[in-house]
Order: sequence, then structure tokens, then C-alpha cells
Amino acid sequence: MPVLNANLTLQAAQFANLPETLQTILFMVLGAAIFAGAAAVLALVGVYLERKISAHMQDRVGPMEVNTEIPVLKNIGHGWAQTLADALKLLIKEDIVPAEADKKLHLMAPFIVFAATLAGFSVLPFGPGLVASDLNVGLFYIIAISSFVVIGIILAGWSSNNKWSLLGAMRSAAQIVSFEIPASLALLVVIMAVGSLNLGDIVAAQAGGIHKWLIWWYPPFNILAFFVFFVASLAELNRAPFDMPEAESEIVAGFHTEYSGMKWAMFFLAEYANMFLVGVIIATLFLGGWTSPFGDFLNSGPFPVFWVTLKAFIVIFVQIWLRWTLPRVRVDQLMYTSWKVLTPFAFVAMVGAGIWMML
Amino acid sequence: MDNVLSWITFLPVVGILAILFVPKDNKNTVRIIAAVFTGLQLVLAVWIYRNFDSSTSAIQFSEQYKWIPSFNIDYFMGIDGLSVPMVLLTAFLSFICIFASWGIEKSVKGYFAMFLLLDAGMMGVFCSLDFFLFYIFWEVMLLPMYFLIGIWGSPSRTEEDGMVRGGPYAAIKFFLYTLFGSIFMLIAMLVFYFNVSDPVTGGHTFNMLHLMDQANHGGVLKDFDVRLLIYAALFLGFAIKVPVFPFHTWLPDAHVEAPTAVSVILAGVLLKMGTYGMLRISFPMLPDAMKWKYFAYGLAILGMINILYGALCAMAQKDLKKLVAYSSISHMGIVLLGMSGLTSLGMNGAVMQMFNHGTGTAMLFLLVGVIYDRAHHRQIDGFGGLAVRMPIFAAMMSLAFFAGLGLPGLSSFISEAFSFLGAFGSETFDLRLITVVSTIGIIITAGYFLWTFQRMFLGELNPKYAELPEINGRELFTLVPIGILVIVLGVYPAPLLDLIKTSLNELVEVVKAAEAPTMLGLH
Amino acid sequence: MITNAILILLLPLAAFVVQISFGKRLPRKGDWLSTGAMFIALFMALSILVDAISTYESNKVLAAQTWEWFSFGSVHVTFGIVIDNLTAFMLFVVTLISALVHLYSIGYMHGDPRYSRYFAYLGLFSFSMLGLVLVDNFLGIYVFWELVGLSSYLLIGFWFEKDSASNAGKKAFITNRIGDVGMFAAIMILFSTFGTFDFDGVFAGVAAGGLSDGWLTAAGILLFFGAIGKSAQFPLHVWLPDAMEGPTPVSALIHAATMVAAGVYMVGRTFVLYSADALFFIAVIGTITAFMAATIAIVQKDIKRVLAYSTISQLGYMMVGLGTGGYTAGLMHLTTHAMFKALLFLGSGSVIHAVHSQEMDDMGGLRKKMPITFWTFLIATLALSGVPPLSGFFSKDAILASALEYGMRHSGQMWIFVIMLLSAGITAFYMFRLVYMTFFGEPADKKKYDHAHESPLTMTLPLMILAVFSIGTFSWGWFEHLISKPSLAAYGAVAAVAEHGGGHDDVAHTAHTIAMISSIVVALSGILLATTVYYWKKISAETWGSRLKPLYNLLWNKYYFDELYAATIISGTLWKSRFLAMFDLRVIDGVVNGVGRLTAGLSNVSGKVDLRVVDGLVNLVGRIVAYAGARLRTLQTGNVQSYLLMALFAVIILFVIQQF
Amino acid sequence: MDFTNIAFYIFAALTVGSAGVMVFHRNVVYSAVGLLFAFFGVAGIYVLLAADFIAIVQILIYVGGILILLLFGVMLSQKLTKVDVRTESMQLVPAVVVVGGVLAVLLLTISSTPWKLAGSLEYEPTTKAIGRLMMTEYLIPFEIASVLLLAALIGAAYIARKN
Amino acid sequence: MEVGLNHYLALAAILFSLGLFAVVTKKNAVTVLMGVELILNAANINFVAFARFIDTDLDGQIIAVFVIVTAAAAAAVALAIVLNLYERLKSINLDEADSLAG
Repeated sequence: MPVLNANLTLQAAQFANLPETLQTILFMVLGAAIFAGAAAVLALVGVYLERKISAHMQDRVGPMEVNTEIPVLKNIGHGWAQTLADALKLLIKEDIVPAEADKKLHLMAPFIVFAATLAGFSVLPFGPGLVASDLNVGLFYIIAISSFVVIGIILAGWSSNNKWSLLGAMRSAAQIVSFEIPASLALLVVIMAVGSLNLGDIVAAQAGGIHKWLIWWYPPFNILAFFVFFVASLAELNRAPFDMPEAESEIVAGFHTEYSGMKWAMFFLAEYANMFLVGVIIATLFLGGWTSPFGDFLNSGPFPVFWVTLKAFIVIFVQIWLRWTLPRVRVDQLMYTSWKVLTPFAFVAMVGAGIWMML
Repeated sequence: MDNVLSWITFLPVVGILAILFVPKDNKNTVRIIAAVFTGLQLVLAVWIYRNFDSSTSAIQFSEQYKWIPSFNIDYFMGIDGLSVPMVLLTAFLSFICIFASWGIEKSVKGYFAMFLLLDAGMMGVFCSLDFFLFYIFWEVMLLPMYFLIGIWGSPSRTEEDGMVRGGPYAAIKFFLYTLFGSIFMLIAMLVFYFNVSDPVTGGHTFNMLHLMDQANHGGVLKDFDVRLLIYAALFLGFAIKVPVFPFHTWLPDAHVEAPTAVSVILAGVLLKMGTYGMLRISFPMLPDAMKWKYFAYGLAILGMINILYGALCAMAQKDLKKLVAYSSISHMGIVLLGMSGLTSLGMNGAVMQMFNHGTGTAMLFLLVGVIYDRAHHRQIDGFGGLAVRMPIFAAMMSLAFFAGLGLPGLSSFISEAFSFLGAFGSETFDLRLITVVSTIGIIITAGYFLWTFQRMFLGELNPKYAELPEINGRELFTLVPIGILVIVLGVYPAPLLDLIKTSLNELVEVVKAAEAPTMLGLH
Repeated sequence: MITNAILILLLPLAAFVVQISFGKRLPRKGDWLSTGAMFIALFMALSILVDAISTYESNKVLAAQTWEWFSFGSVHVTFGIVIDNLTAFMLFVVTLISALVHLYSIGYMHGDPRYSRYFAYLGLFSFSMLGLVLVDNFLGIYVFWELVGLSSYLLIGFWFEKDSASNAGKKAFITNRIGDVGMFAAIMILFSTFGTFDFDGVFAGVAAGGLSDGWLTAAGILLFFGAIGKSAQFPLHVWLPDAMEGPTPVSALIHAATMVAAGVYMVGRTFVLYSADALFFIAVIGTITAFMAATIAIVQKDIKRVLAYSTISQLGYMMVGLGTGGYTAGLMHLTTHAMFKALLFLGSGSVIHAVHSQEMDDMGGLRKKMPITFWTFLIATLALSGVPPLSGFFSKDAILASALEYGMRHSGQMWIFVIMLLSAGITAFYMFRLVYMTFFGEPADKKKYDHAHESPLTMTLPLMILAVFSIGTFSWGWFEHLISKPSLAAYGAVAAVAEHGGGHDDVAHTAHTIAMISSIVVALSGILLATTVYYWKKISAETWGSRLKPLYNLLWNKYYFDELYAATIISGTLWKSRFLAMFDLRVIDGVVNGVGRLTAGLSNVSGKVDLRVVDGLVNLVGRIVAYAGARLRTLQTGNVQSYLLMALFAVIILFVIQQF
Repeated sequence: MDFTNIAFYIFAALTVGSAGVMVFHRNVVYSAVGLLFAFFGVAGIYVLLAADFIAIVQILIYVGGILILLLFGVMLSQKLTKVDVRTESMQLVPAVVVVGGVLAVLLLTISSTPWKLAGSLEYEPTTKAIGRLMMTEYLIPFEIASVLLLAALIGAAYIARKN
Repeated sequence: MEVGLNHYLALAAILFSLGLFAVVTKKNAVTVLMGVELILNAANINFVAFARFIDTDLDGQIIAVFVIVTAAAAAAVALAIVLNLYERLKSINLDEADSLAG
């Protein structure tokens, strides 16, 4: 990890006193821990938000009751601790493993999925220099990692020795794989516009206010690319209109029907972390990343992180919003949208942007 | 007209092509075409005869074209006194034979094609002056003969002594025998090729004229033993063709099995190839080897043996054709004897004998053919008193027989007499005793001819042949011209003699002039 | 002169050619054509003879002309005609007899199916005989020599249906051929030494001593061989008796007068060539022939056989004449003999014609029936026996004289004269025996006797003419003058051999008178003996015959010559030829076929070897491959992975190998 | 013993271990997982070899594409009911021998061949350079590769189509 | 000690032989394919290592890219074939697919 090593040594000089290698290992473990924790928290927040927004959309209140005795937190109200309670419930719930199931794989699947999601975070810039590893091929890395999830799903589906879970896994895998292509193509537009894969550079290119955001470059192509990427990422998350795998009505809970307890929690957690991941990616690529919408104003100090998270949550809101409004899409329609709609749009965007750039 | 020799050689080949286009069933058109082409060839031959300048011994009508320059082989054709009579004989006999084979019914096209090819081969041999070309024509001539005897000859049969005899057997025997001979000739040819330097270019050469010039002989040809060896090899090659005594057994078989026309050509022309070869190649090119004591006397003695042996064997034959075959051997013996004397008389006599024997035997075979067509067998004792039934045929046969036994007034006498005289009077070798012994041959010849004539024609008419048809027009057409030729050349041989005498005298002088061999020991 | 000669020569030839090709279609089948031609030739010959006699110069060459026949560059072969006294006489004799025979044949051959061809052959014969007489070089003489042989063959074998006739013809030709070979050998010797065929050229060469004595004798003897063959002398006489198979006029013409005389003529023509030894040889042969033939004639039953043997005997006489130096005597006898022998034959012909049989037993007492034939026959017999006034006496006496003279000169050679004298006596005896048996005594066969009648005029006329000539042909004197013995001197011979020229010195004279007396005595005694045995039948032939059985048988079987020859030469040659043919077929062809079979065998063996060894090997390889294949097949499990394994294994092996 | 060496050994161990799992494990799915970690190990190695672009491509294509394909292959080729995915192996002994031989050969060659090492070992990002090379020097192979992929795409689709 | 080229090559060799072993022994077609992929990876390691250690102008890496691309294509086709095989033989055990046996 020489690249990683170089960055870390730059920033964490204070650990210089330790021997070089120990230093890097320590730093890696620390980073990983931070991300894991952040992801977990974000996931819980995501779940909570989901429940609240979906409830309000459906003119209902959502979880209100669950509260804690801790004085300060107690009076936030609105059942903020509901997801926490759920998490605790899942942790202590009995972990059932189906008979004949492939125990090891069964266990491993959720971890793969979660790992894949976490890996995505390491590249995202939450501030000027505030990035786990400033990979030169950052964006490309994200695309690669996103495909990693599929394996976890397949293994989950397969190892639970259940026809439906297998079918669900196969279907979700196919879905993710087939939506990967339009997503990647859309990103191509960004890469072409900026000319670098490094997320830091991309954000730098969009510095200077809302009008500089990438989304507005080469209208309408970039907008088209943004739209394609957003829909594709929705599919990759197996959310909302494209949530066939977990479609209750048909194949129960898809690949994680046989999961319960902690492993199920892992899946759930991964899903929401992934949502957040997509939100941040869209933010950095199209919505100017950690740059403030108002140009240099409010651009220093903790504000870059704030802006990124804000933009991310806006995207999440839209996702949740879509989940509870659009009807579920049939499988062939799903495939149709991917191959016959999104991919051509992506090509159009790419070609258009390319030509525009040349002019 | 220039390159007449190429014309005369390849006219039959054109004939073959013409024949090939004729549909198989109308046999007569094939025959007519063959006749036309051989006729044309005869016309050419006569033209050559008239335009041939017999006063010089130089090569005439010669054509020389580069054929295979890399090996310095050229297409060199030319004739002199020695080859003119042969060319005339071939053309004449081929023309006659076409009519003689009018009766052939089996795959007529094949037959005439083969015949014309044979004709071309023969003509080529007599006209070519390049050893390589000579050898090629020599071999070309072999092939059609094999087929003619093999296919159109008599069917193969197993004799009572268990031996399988018949057309194919004879054909194979003939082919292998001659081929065996021609291998030695090939060896000799190659030795010449490599050791004779072309005076002009200095490279190797096949050109016979250069080969004849002793000055060009280099390399291994200087050594006398080698010259003897080559001479022996060549002699073997030609001896088989003549045929000379020990190598003659193919002739009777070939004749008996071959159809009439083929055996006419075989006896009429092919036998002359051997002696022609000797006179064209062995004598001029290796004169000293020829004059070596043992070879010269050997040749004479072989001639004598041929005469006596042939005559005696003929006497014991029951098959008419075999008898005539052995008579050919006997007559060819006379040629050998005449040649060995190395006198102008003997040489001219020998070549005349070649020509006269050609016509004489041709007539004999045609007559045998006539009787065979009618009686379908050739056993002499089977006939009897035919003269009563077929007087003209008997007359013709008697003319042929008397020509055969060398009755004065007929052509063979002149050539036989002068061959004997030449041999007897030879200064270089004392052949007197050999010649005198050989003259006994003409008694035996008279014996078996008359005895055969008596058994076939005289005496009571064999009732079986009471209705035998007389000789018909076509057969007469083939026989009369030869008969006339035999009589005319017998009474007045000058036209033939003038043709050949200058060249042959010169040949004799050349050979005599060559210094006697200086080999130690055997000398 | 020359044109006459050419005409004489060509007339018969023309007659022959016309006759043979159109004979049948001519009126009376063309007999008049040939006979006419011959009489014209006779007339011309007569004119030449008169011309020769009128010039009256010994050995005078009346005319000579040569034409170039063909040439061998250096050697020129010419063909020419020479007419000297001898030729003139011969021409006259040949044409006369030939014409008379033609005339006679018209009657004799009447009704024969191949009548025209007979006259053609006669024409051919005459042409050849005349050619032989006229020609001036050796080659020419040899050519006509053979042609004469041919025509005699054709005429003897004229009635070829009869096997005996064709056999006789063949025998004649071959025997002649044997003689000819000898002659040709002589010609070769002469030509090789002198380079020319002409008589004059050769004689000049001999005169110049070009040929060593030994070779000269050899040449002479060999030349004489030709004569032996042709004139039926001792060893080669066997063909003449058989030649009687031919028609009688033929016998008369050929086997009495002309052809057989050719030998004598040839010896005469080339007389200078013969050395002393050669002449002696001729004399010896002549004597033997004369005596032998005469003795055989005694016992013969067939009229023509008797005459044949008498001819042989008389020829012997001529040869003795020439041999002993009596050149003129020999040739004179030739001419006289020709006349009366022809008459005898024609006479016997008319007898046969009448009686239709040649056996004397069937005849007898024909005197009354055939007076002309009888009387002419008697005259001829007297002439033949040597009764004085007739021509026969003079020539025979001259020969006996020269024989005696020869005997006197050469001590120890007297036996020739004695035998010849004896033969003369025997001749007289058997001739009169013949006359008595045919014309006197009782007719043995009544029917034949009645049927017999005198021959027609065409046959009797020649008899009469010949009778006249038999009586007094020529007076001895001028004949001797015209045809005297040539000597080498004429050709510039240096050392003229002191040859006794039958001239007029004392020895010759005494010999002459003694010979005359003795010959008359012997002749008369012979006649007497014959009459006693056959006319008065005092001594019965049969008793003497039986008493001298062995001698009789010997004579009857002609000294077993035929059997001797048959056993030795003929069967010898036949056996040799059969052996050689068999040898050729078996041995040489055997060798060739053997080689063929050998190679076939070899190829067979190599075929087998090939089959077993080589093929075996191949099969072995095949089997190995199959076996390996089978084993390896298991490798082809169809399992791709095992293939890969093997491949890798190979890689390793290669690598390992590459290391070392 | 700076960090890269350790990292190399870690990754090497990971790759070889997972490869070993893949090869020796009887359950196909386990070998698939083994293969997954092997690919990750290799990606790591690439990173160590300063080939970051290749590492990412490796992950993207191998893990994201081929492995999924293999898993699909596994799943589709099993009767859904019969979960048993035992895979026997065959001709072990000869295989071991041969493979051992091949390994020995390879190692031998590696150790024996004198490699001509280039000097500098600095790291710099390779993506831009690869991109430029891809479009200039290696344009043709790039086009051919694209055609190849198209062909494979069509071919695979056609072959797999249930007719 | 310093991780040099040989280490990487050794690693690649090990991977290669493991892949090879899988290909050679495994009966299951898919496993064989995995083996193949492993072999290809080993090759790629070599390429990249050479690019890294010997000539530094990245040729090795480009080739590696192409290898990966083709490997992907090959895997796709191979899997299609395996499916087809399964279709026909109802099992993908390679030792049953020996219809080409000699």
C-alpha cells in the first residue's frame, strides 16, 4: 500500500516516533474502525429517516414511542431510539441457520456485503485533504468495489439452501450487474469532463459555487448523465422501484430470507450504508462535493464535511421518496430500462459531452 | 524443299493425329489416312532419291537445330549414302505394309497409330546424326513393336512342352532383348558423350560427325582397352538387333507371333537397324577397335555362323514363318560377312544385301500372310500341290523363294555374290576360308527353299484346299511392286549401287586408314 | 554380227516373257511363237557359223562387245558378248537342237494342260544356254549357269503333280548348286587376285604369273567343280538319271545336248587356266564317270535311264578328251554327241509316246510299227557306238587317241586309255541291247503293240534332220583347224608349258592309228556281244545276271550312290538342321527362357522373401503400431485434462533433456 | 523489513492460501470463494507492483465479472434440489507429479535466468500513461480486443441459448 | 530481504502450478475454468512484475489489461459451453464428457 503509506505519513506526523511499518498498520486499523463506526451510525440514522419519511409520506407518524432514560437524549422524542432498539433486538435475536445450509458461506456472506460497502467509503473526500486514501484511480475504484457486493448476495442466496433465496440472489445479482454498465458509462461523462479519476481533482474542478457544479456543465448531457447514474445506483441498491429481490409478495425476502439476527442486521446495515455511499458519490461527482454552494463563503473549517453530508442526505431523501411512491418494476421491465433506456441515454450523454468538449 | 528429313520422319506422327480424330467404327477411313500419309512419305522418299547427289560422301539434307543446349544436344538430321537406301526401303515397305494390314480388324485405330509411330521411329533412326536423337528414335521404335506384336499378334497359347508362347510372350521377349542391348548402347553413348570434346565449343557432344573425328577423342577414349570395351558394348547392342547368332532367339518368336505387316517391317527394316548402327556408329567411331584382330575375325566368323546356323535351322522348321525368320538370320549373316571384309566391294555388297534382303523377305512374309489369311495355319506339311489351285500365288512364291536363295538375275544374288567376293578379297584380313565355308550356306538355302516350295506347291493338291481362293488384287498390289524391284535390281543394280558407293567407299577408306591397334599382348 | 548375237539371245527371252504372261490366251497356246522364235535364232546362228567357217581362222574372235553393268567406284563390273569360232559352233548346235525340240514338243506335249507354260520354260532355257555360250566374263557365265539350272529345275519338275518329278527337279537344282558353289569359289579366287571377271583379263593375269601354281590348280579344280555339277560328272551325276522324270524333249534338249555340255564348254572356254595337275584331275574324273555310267547303263530297264547313263558316260569321254589335252577332240565329241544323243532321246520319246511306257520290257518288235523312228534310232546308235563312217567314230576315236597319247607321255597313266577303251565297248553293247529290246524280238505287251503307231510328222521330221547331222557333221580337218587348242602364249605367257598340242609329231601319230584300230575292234565286239545275247538269245541275260548277282545288284542300284548320298549328305544335313533347330529351340532359347525363368524364379523368390521378410517387417511394424495404438488408445480417454497432463509431462521431459 | 515486504508476504500468503482452498476444496462454491480472495490477493500484488490501474481493472473484471459468471455457472449447472456440489478429482498422483515437475521447472528457470533489472523503483500513477499508450501505440490491439469482446458476447449468448 | 523480481515470479509460478493442478485434476468443468483463470492471473503477475522490474514503460501492464479482457471473454464463452454441456449431459463432470475417446 505504498500509495496509502505516503498519504498517511504526510498527515499523521505525530505518530512518527513509531517504526514505519507499525505506524502504517496502526493507521490502517484506526481508519477502518472509524469508517465502520461512522457507517453503522449513518445506517441507523438512515433507517430512522426511512421510517419517519415513509410514515409522513403515508400520512402517518412513524415510530414515536421508543425513548431512553438518558436525560438529554430523552427529550428528543419522535422515537429516535427506535432503530437503536431494533439493532439491539437483532443483536440478541437467535441466529438461525437453515439445515443443510452451507454454514461457513452463510456466515461469510453478510460480512462480504458489508465489507464491500465500507470499502467504498475509503476513497470519498469529506473535505479538502480529508480522505482516507487519495487514490489516483479513486472513481474507478468505486465502480470496481460496487460490483463486489454482488458476490456477497450470491453467496448468501446460495448458502441458505433455499430455492427462493437462491432465485432472489440470482435475480438481484443480475440486476446489479446489468445496472452497473449504465452507471459506469454515466461516470465516464464525469471523468471526461474533469479528465481525472481522482475524486479530489473532481471536487476541485467544481469549486466556486453552485453554478460550477458539474451537473450544469455541458447541458443537457451532464444532467442526463446525472439522471442515468442516479437511477442506476437506485437499482444497484435494490431499492425502491427496483427492489424485486426483496419483493415480499413474490420471493419472500430475497436472498436474506434465511438470515436472522446479527447477520440479517449486517445486511440491513450494509444496505443503508450503501445508500449513504451512493449519496456521497453523487454529491462529490455532480453536486460539487465538499464545496459550498455559495462559492468561497462557508468553505473552510468543518463546513466541507457539513456540505457533503447535507448533499448526501438530500440524495437519500430523494431515494426514500422514490421508494414509497413508485410501484415495483417487473423483472423484464427492469432489464428493459437498464439495457434499452439507461444505457443508450448514457451513450448519448457521453457522446454529446465528448463532442461538446471538443468544440 | 528444306528440312525434308524432319518432314519425312514426322509425317507419320501427323498421320497418327489425323487418325485419332477419326471415329472408331469406320475402319476404312483410318486405313485410307494411314495409306495417304505413308504414300506422302514415299513421295518424299522418292524426291530425296532424285535430289540425292551421289557423287559426294558428305551429309545431305542436313538440319541442325539447338535442342537441349545445356547438354549440347542438337536436333541433327542428315543422310548420306548409307542411310538413303534405308530411308527408301522404310518408306516403300511402310507404304506396302499399310495395304498388307488391310485385313486387320481388331482396334484398327490403335494398330495404325502404332504402325505410323513405328514408321516415324524407324525413319528417325536412319536420319538422325545425333547419337542422343538416334538413341531416342531407337527406343521409340521399340514401343510400338511391343504393342503390335503383343496385341495384334497371335493369342498366347501353352505349347505341349509347357512353354507359354504367343503374341505377348514374343513381344515381351523382343522388347526385353532389345532393351537389354540398348542399355549397352546407352553406356557406350555416355562414354562418348563425356570423352569427346566438341571442336567448336570444347564441351561434350553427341554429334556423330564430331564423334567420328578421332581428333576429338579425349579422356578415357585414348586408352585402347576402353575403346575395345565400348566397341564390344556397341556391338552387343547392335548384334541383338541384327540378330547375330547367340542373340537371335527372339526373332523366330517375334516373327511367328507378329501379324503379317508387322513381321514384314520387322524383317524388312528393323533387322537392318543393327547393321546400320554398326556402319554408322561402331565402324567410323572406333575404327581401330574394329580392326583389332579378334573383333574383325570375330565379326566374320559370327557372320559365317549366322549364315550356316540360320540356314540349317530353317531347314528343320515346320512353320513357314519361322523358316523365313531363320532365312533372314542367314541372309543377315551375309551382310555381316560382307562388312567384316573392309573392302569397297564387300561393304557395298553388304549394304545392298540389307536393301535386297529387305525387299526379298518383305515379299516372303507378305506371301506367308496371304496363305495364312486363307488357310489359317502355316505348317508347311499341312499344304500340298497349291500350284494347281493358285498358280499366280505359286509363281509369286517361286519368285520370292528364288530371290531368297540368290538366283542370279534377282537382286539378292548381286549383293550376296559381292559380299562374298568382298570378304574373300579382303587385304586387311584373310577371310578366304571363312567365305568359302559360308558359300556352303547358299546350297543349304537352296535346299530348304526348294524343299519347302516342293512340299507346299508341288505334288498332289491337298483336297482340304481344293477351294482355296487365288491371290486377290490387293495382295497382288502389295507384291507386284516388290517383285518388280527385286527383278530390276537383280538385272541392273546400278541405281541402288550408285547411291551408296561413294559414301561406303569413303567409310572403308576411313576405317582402313585408322592405324592398327598397338595394344600389347592380345595384338 | 553382234546385233545378230544379241537378237539370238533376246529372242528366246522375249518368247519366254510373252509366253508366260499371255501364253494361254494365244492361239494354239503360243507354241508357234516359241518355235518360230527358235527357228529365226537358228537361222541367225547358221549365218554366224557360215561367217566363222568362211573366215576360216583358228580361234578367231569374230566379234566382241562389252557394256558396263555396274561399278563399285574402283571396280567396274562389265557384261559383254564374245563370238569366236567355238561360240559360233555352240550357237549353231544349241539353236538347232532347241528348234528341233520345240518342233518335236508340239507333237509330244499335245493336250498337256500347261502346254503354253512348257514352251515358256523352253524359251527361258534357250535364252540361258545361249547367254552362257555368248558371255565373256566369269560372273556372266555364273549368272547364266544358275539360270540354266533354274530352267532345268522348272522343266524337270514340269509335271509337278508327280512327286518323283518335283523331287528330281529339286535334286537337280541342289546338285547343280553344289557344283556352282565350287565354281563361285574359283571365281572369288580369280577375282580377288585379278580384280576383274573378264576372261581375257584373267587369262592375261594368269599368263603374267599373277597366281601361284598351287592356287592356279585349286582355281582350276574348283572351276571344274562347276562343270562336274552341271555336266553330271562322277560325284554329282546322281541328278541326271532322275531328271528323266521331265518330258522327253526336255531330256533331249537339256540332258543330252546342251545343258550338260555347258560344263564341257566352260572347261573349253577357260582351258588356258588349267594347270597340268588340274587337267589330270579332269581326266581322272572323266574316266571314272565314263566307266561307271557305262556299267550302270547295262542293267537299266528304263529306256530313258539307259540313255541318261550313256550321256553321263559320253560326257566323261569329253572330259577325258579335254583332260588329256585333246582340246579339239573333246569339243568335237561335244557337238557330234549333241546331235545323235538328241536323236536317240527324241526317238525314245516317240517310242514312249506310242507305247505310253518307258519300260523296255513292255516294248519289243516295234521295228515294223515305227520304221522311221527305228531307222533314225539305228543310225544314232551306230554313231554313238563309234562305227567308223559316222561322226561319232571320229570324235570318240580322237579322244581315245589323245588319251593314249597322254598315257604314252605320262608313264603309268595308261590305265585311262584302257578303261576308256573298255567303256567304248560297253557303250556299244548297251546301246544295241536297247535297240534289240525295243525294236526287235516279240512284243511283250500285245495290247500296247497293237496300239503303237508311227509318230506324226512334227515328231519324225526332227528325227530325220538329226539323223542327217549324226551321219556326217563335220569333216575332222576343218573343225580341228577352226577350234584348235588355245595356249597361254596367246596371252603373252612367257614360259609356254610344253604341252603336247595333239599336233603332228610321231608320238601323236602312232597313238592316233592304234586308237583308231582298237576303237573299231572294241565297238564291233560290243555289238556282237549285244546281238548274241539279245538278238540270237544265245546267252540268256538272266542267267548271267543271276550268276553275277552281287555285281548285278551293284549296277542295278547305281553303285548305291543315291543311298550313299542320302545317308551321308542329305540325311546328314537334315539331321544337323534338325539337331541345330532343336539345339536352337532348346538350348539357346532354353538359355533365354532359362534366364527368363531364372529371373521369374528369382523374382518369385524375392517375391516370397519380399512377402515373408520385407512384408513381414512391414506387417510387424503394422502390428506394432496397432498394438501401440491399442495401448495408446487408452490414453485417449476423451478427457481433456489427461491430455493436458501428458503434454505437460512432455514439456518437463523436454526441459530436462535441454538441461543436459 | 519495511511495510511493502510485509504487505507482499501477506498478499502472497492470501493468494496462495485461497488458491489452495480453491484447488483442494471439494465444494465448488468454496473454491469459488477461494478464487475470490485469490483475485483480491492478486489485485494487492498489482498494487505492490505499482500497477494501480491494473489492480482496479483486476477487481472490476475478475471479481465483478468472471467470478460472478463462475458462480452463475456453478449454480446453473447444479440441480437446484441437489445441493451436493461435491467435485471429485481424478488421476491425482500423476497430476501431482507433473505439476510438481512443472513448478520445479519454472522455479529453476526463474532462479537460473539472469534478469536485467532496470534501475529506478519509483512509483507514479500509471492510469494516464496506460490511457495514452492504449490510444496510441496499442490502438489496434485495443480495437481488436473490443471486437473480440463483441464476438464473445454474441457467441456466449448464442451457445447458452436454450434452443 | 528485499522483495525482488524473483519473488513475484516464484509467486506466479506457484499460482500457475496450483491453477494447473486444478485444471488437470478437477472433474467439475467450472472448477477447471477457475483453474484456468488462476493460471491467467499468474501470467498477469509475471507481466506486471516484468513491467515493474525490467522495462518500466508499462508495456507489461497493457498486456496484462488485454489478458484480463480476453480472459473475461474466454470465461464467458467457456461458461456458455459448460451450460450447453450440462444441457446435453445433465452433468458437468468432465470425465463423462469423453465422447471423443479413441
